Amino acid sequence: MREKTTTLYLGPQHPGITGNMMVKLSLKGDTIVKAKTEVGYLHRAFEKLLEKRNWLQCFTVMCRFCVPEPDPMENIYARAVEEIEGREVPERAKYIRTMVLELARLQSFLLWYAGQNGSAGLYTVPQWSVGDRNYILDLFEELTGGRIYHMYTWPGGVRRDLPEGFESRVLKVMDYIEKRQEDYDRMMFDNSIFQKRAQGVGIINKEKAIEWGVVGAPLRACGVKSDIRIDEPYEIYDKLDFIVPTQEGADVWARALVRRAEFKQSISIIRQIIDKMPKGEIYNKVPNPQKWTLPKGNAYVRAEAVRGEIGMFLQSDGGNKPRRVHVRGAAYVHAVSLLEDVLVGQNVSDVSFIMNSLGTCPPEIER
Amino acid sequence: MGFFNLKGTIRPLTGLKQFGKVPHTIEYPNESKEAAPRYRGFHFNEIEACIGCGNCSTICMNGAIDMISLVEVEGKKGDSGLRPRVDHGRCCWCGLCVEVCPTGSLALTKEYLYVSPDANSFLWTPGVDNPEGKEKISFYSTAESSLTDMTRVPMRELEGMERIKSFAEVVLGYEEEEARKEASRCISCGICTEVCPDHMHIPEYINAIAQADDHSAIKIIYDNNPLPEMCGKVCTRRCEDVCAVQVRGEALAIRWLKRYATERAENAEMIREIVNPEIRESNGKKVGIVGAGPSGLTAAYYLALRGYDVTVYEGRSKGGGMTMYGIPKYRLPLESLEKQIGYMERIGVKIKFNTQVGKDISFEEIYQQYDAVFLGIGFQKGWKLGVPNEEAPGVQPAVDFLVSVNDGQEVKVGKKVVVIGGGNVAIDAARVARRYGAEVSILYRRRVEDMPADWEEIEGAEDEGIHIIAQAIPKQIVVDEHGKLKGFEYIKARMEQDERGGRPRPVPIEGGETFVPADDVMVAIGQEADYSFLPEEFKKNIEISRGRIVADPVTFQTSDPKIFAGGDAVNRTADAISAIANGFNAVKGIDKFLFGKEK
Amino acid sequence: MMGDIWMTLLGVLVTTLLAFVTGMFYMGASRKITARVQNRVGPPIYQNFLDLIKLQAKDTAIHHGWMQLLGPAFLMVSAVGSLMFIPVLNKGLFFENFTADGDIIFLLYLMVFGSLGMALGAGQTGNPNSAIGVTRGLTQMVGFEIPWVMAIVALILQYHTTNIAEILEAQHRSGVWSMFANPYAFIAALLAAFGMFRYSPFDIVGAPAELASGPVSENGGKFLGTMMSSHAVFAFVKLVLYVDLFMGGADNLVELVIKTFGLYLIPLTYGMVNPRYRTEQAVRYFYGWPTLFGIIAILYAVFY
Amino acid sequence: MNDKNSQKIVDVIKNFARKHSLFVLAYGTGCGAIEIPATMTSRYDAERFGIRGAATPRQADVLLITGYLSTKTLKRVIRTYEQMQDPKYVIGFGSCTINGGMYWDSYNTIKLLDMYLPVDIYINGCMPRPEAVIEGFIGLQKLIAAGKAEGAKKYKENLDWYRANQKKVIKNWVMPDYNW
Amino acid sequence: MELHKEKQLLETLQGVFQLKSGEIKRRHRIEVEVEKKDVVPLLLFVKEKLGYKHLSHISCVDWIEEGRFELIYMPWSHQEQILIMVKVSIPRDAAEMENIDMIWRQANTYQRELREMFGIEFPGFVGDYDFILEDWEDIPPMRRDFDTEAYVKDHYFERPGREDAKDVRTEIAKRSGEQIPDFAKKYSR
Repeated sequence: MREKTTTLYLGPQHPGITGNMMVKLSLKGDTIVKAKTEVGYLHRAFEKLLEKRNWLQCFTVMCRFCVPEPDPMENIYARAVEEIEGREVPERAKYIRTMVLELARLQSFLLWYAGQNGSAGLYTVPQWSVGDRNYILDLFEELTGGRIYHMYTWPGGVRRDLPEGFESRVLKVMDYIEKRQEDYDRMMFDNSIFQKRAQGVGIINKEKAIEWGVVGAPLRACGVKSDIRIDEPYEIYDKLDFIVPTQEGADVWARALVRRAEFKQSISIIRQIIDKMPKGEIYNKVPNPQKWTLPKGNAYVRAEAVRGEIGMFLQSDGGNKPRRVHVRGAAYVHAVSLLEDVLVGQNVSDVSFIMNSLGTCPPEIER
Repeated sequence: MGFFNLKGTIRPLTGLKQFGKVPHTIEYPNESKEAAPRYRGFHFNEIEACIGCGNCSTICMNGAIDMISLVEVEGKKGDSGLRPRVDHGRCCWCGLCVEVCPTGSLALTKEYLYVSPDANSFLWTPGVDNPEGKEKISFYSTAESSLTDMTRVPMRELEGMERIKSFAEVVLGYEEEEARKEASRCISCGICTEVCPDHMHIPEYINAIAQADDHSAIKIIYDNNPLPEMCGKVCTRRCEDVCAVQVRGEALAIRWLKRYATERAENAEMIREIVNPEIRESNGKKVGIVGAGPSGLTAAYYLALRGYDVTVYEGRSKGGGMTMYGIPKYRLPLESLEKQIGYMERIGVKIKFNTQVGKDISFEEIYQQYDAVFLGIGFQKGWKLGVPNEEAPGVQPAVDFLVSVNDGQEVKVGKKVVVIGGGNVAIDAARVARRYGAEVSILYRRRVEDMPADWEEIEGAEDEGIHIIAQAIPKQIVVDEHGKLKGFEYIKARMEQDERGGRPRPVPIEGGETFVPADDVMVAIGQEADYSFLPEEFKKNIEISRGRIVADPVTFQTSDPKIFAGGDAVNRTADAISAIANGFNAVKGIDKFLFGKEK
Repeated sequence: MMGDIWMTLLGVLVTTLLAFVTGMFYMGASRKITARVQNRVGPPIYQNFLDLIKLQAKDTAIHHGWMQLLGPAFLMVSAVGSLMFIPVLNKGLFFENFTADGDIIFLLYLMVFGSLGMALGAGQTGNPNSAIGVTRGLTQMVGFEIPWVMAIVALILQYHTTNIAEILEAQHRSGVWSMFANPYAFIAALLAAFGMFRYSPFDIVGAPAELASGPVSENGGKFLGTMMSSHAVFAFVKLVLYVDLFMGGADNLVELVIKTFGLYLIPLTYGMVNPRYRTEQAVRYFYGWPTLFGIIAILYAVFY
Repeated sequence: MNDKNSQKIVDVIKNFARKHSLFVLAYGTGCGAIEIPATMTSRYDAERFGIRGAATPRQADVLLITGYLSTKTLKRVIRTYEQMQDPKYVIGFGSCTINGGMYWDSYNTIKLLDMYLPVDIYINGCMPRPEAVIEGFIGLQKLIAAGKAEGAKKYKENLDWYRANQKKVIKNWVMPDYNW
Repeated sequence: MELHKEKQLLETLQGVFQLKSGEIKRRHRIEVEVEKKDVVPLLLFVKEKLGYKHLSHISCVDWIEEGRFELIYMPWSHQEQILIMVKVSIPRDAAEMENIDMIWRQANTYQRELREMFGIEFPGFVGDYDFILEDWEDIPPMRRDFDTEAYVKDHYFERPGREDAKDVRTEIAKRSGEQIPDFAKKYSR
């Protein structure tokens, strides 16, 4: 074999890259011998901007941290503020929040279906799943007034109550999506070619996963039962009945199976929530936003997104603006140093495939 | 996997059955799905309902909203005349501007399409440039959902029946917690400052209170009002009528917040320490002031700060003028006035009490002695009712009654008292009389809601068991054969719309004469000034029209250039804060008069 | 004599035009069908013509050398050239062209020639995506050529001729299409055809998710336009070749369209529901079942 | 035919084809990129208009700037834009391209896209819905049909001005010259 | 029962290290503050001895008024389900902190960011200097003394056409002739 390596720049303008980042690959034939990630193309300096916004204004920025799944970010910000201030949230608001989170998970799963299959060259599933995702976005639009950026969960509760008959429409969409899952299964999970592509690719074994701080589905795919929703229950997750699926394969296939199972769990969770939804207040109103101050203190709040654990460190200095907001995205760990490590020895065809299975989301890395 | 994965090969092919399904594509633009009923699209602003408070502009973290003047909109009291214009190159459609809009005029619509090759065309004024948006409003705020807090922190008061036992202050004032909470409702628009005759820096001192910086608040308050504690208790607070929050909710308790701030300074010395005003070096000019009422004291205070040598002449034994003698002590306790007057004396204002001009010292003397004279004489003489038997014993102007009570003189109040009039003086007199154990009725020509008195006062009076007889036109005072007061006779009236568009007029109902027995009748239908102290030549020099001194509205100079005037005797609104404003502005006028320019 | 040349030229022109138009409509139809399977409306069936006009109307202000310019031309020449040697209709007048000399082995070379020219052109652009794409393309070609050649060898053995027209003739004589006469050869060739048409799962060559668009990465505008039209012609060439070799050709245009389009649908629909193989997986696939069928086909031809 | 407002018949045909065949470069430069999949897939299906993705700049006609551009991306976007072949169009997508949007005070994003690249059409919204995106494309189609989408020409003519603006934010300018 | 595990952990830590402060914030959260020299031993101790294998986050707060950076390390235990917030203060000028990427590999990324955004050096740490920013010449942007608005004014353009914007407060003050004293202005919105 030749000793010379080819250098391939994957990105930032590249259809296979999720979002806007770059991976510089050194190849020997089709095999990657060295990978170097370069991020920062989406750096908007949010954390700097947040130091200039007051507590309420900040909440509108939160959803922009990670575009594919904006709601968990809103949620952790709201919870961090509530934790520092000691603000109570009405019970109904908690239920609605959880429902929003799970709906967000669902639409994010559908996006993941698209990414995972698109990067494998199966273009029919993305067309279906992104199309179906619109039904969930329609629900969001009805509930929050926005398709992508909901800006709905804010400190103290949620912004507006459920519209008339919303629950039944949610259930209808759930039924539809559950049915569609069969179609995805046909194409993806039952597909021998997909199985061949996914099995044995991008392996992160258990020891390494824990050592490198892997979170979310990649961690569960190597047999570790870890889910923030169970480990550190927030909102009303402790009142819901759901399981945390795990797999042993530790490869892309195992991650896909875990996500598939989680997808089903999310549908069941939403049904449970609608079943149990109490009546009552939805909002413990915050004071006039111009003059709203929080006591000095800090909070670190986490949530489980589709990509894995996300966290927010919030420091208040007693004023009406945050001293520091620091977001920890799942992709922050997955898509920088871990990706560099995982890609070595893989086939160049699988780069985008592996990136998708790790839940790469550049806006979350750079913020 | 095995040797050959049949299922894995065949199963995917079954997905092809989708071919037979009708595509779920929305064929926009041929067909379009309407945006959700709650969609956050472009803004719409109801221009007439908007008051231009600019709260939307403040909350917008993108700096997308500018307040601009429009041709269509003219500024007036309670309306800044500015309207929001949205830079859609900044907007992120979060809708916070809608959530904080105090009037609810700003909303978002279902419209979301705007495509243009011109980057400069994304700047437009909602409501003006998209009048059709009104039908498409989707995201709006209600008084409940609004982030502007619509409910006032309630003020603690004595119980109605508890109050009439003594002259203890009825209103108890905010605790710190309450004040911070109330202050934090303020949206800092500043619309209120325009209607305040004195243009106090209301948003700034409320902000200081909200930020737990009471001392700064006091400092800001004393910038143009030296009698804030008095104002904090009895001001007519026209500011609250135009408060942006009041459009959909309860106005901010601006008066109570001022009261809270000023009460943080417990005595005159503390005020001095907190305010710590800059007193300029003496400029050698002397100013004499007639009357230690609000306008006189204000002029004196600011003149003193500007380095004048100021002397105030007051005929009575205490300072404060009508606020001292006209307002009952349960509303404005003696201490709070004395505290403020004490503070002024510390600053260097000389007040000569018990020195009635025209009696103890002649006006000419003052005129000669000083470089400028300020008249703050006020309205002290009550108007006569103009009905038969007004000279009967037991019939007296309510003002005189209040003055004697406040002066500590012994007063005798009969069992049944009738007060005639609907202003604050009438209510005050009635409530004082009630504290003397009398059964009190108030007679008023128009309806209760037309009464010029503060609604809180009216409610307070009713709480205390005072009977208000509305739509009663006075007919006569009834005396017995000895000339002793028996009671009062009035005619019931109905309200009739005024053809010329004025407020409804009372028209007597035929045969509606009614008699109320009374031991005392107090008349509170207005006051007038007493110019008897002025020598004849000054009376000629100073133009007096309809009982009021004519003074320049800016400098408060009278037709005699050396004489300035302010207070009730000059302005028509006749309240303390206007008097303070007159005094404050007269200082500038005097400055200009003596030095040619404002210093 | 002059008349013959004019006649021949006319024949070439008409055949090419037919191939081009049919090929383009097939591609348009494929987009429409794919769209329907994907639950959407899809572009109009003539969309590819618009694309082509647009591409030809685009500036091509930069190129990386003569080889890049020649690449698409090679492809076009190879496509049209192959077409000339394939009988489009069984008893066509215009469309006979050079079919009398239609040697199948020569055709095999001619068809590869285009891809090689493309490869050289792509190699010169200096874009690593193109280079890798070309490598993959060639590797994959080596993969599917094996069963393909085996199937053809089986046919040659069975009918004892290398001339396409004669193979056609033989089928007519026997009255049995070779896809029934030697089904193994047909299956082997069909499986190889998946690779030849470069639909999923064998579209790794230009996989956008990995290689931008592979060999054509640096080619825009007229290059892309030319390539698109040659692909259209080429698709038609391959389809007609299959029909001729295995399905007894076509007697008229309607039959031709039915047969070719039916054949075209097979890789298309299979591609719609499957992800792509990695290069080595693709090669392994071709060396598996298709080659096995190829061997069986040869054995069948020899011993039958 | 000398009338400047009327197009030659060839141009009409060319523009008709251009208008109905827009290859969009797949470059998600900002958060607006999340609505592109939705626009391109089954529910809204932009392919009805002949809009489809192109993998490389050489093949693309339309550069979508989906929202904010960090200076680091701007450099790549300029390079990408210059690699595209005439005629090429730029669509500014969302508020951020117009006047900075919600990143108006961020030190790392540019505010006015038209100072750096010639923008043919802007779509308003944060982010624009698929309908709005399609509306934007329709707007672009109208411009093309009228022969007014001449951003690329503008860029060539005012290259110095654009370069000066670009170099103001991109400190380390190592890029080949734009010569076509 | 409620906070039993948290209490136990805090006691263990107090027994081994000299904590400047230690507090149970809530369930799953304890916060300790240590001297700079104790950070690495403590992190090693919790990771190796107590099983806090997962580093959830490293954050930094700039307390510019006090002239210090506060670094917060947050390891989490999958078994105990407790997250320890380990706070440490380092001086703001010539800020330097021990490298911990041999304890947790992902700390590498965090440290690259801290170096770039706050200018905190980690001696002995290997990693590219450019992480998110490119050719940055100003002071590290996340420091609080970096004024982003001024930077924006210097480097970027603003669309003209908005100069006629008025401030409601000053407009009203102008109309009524009110003069807002300087000391009150800081309380204007």
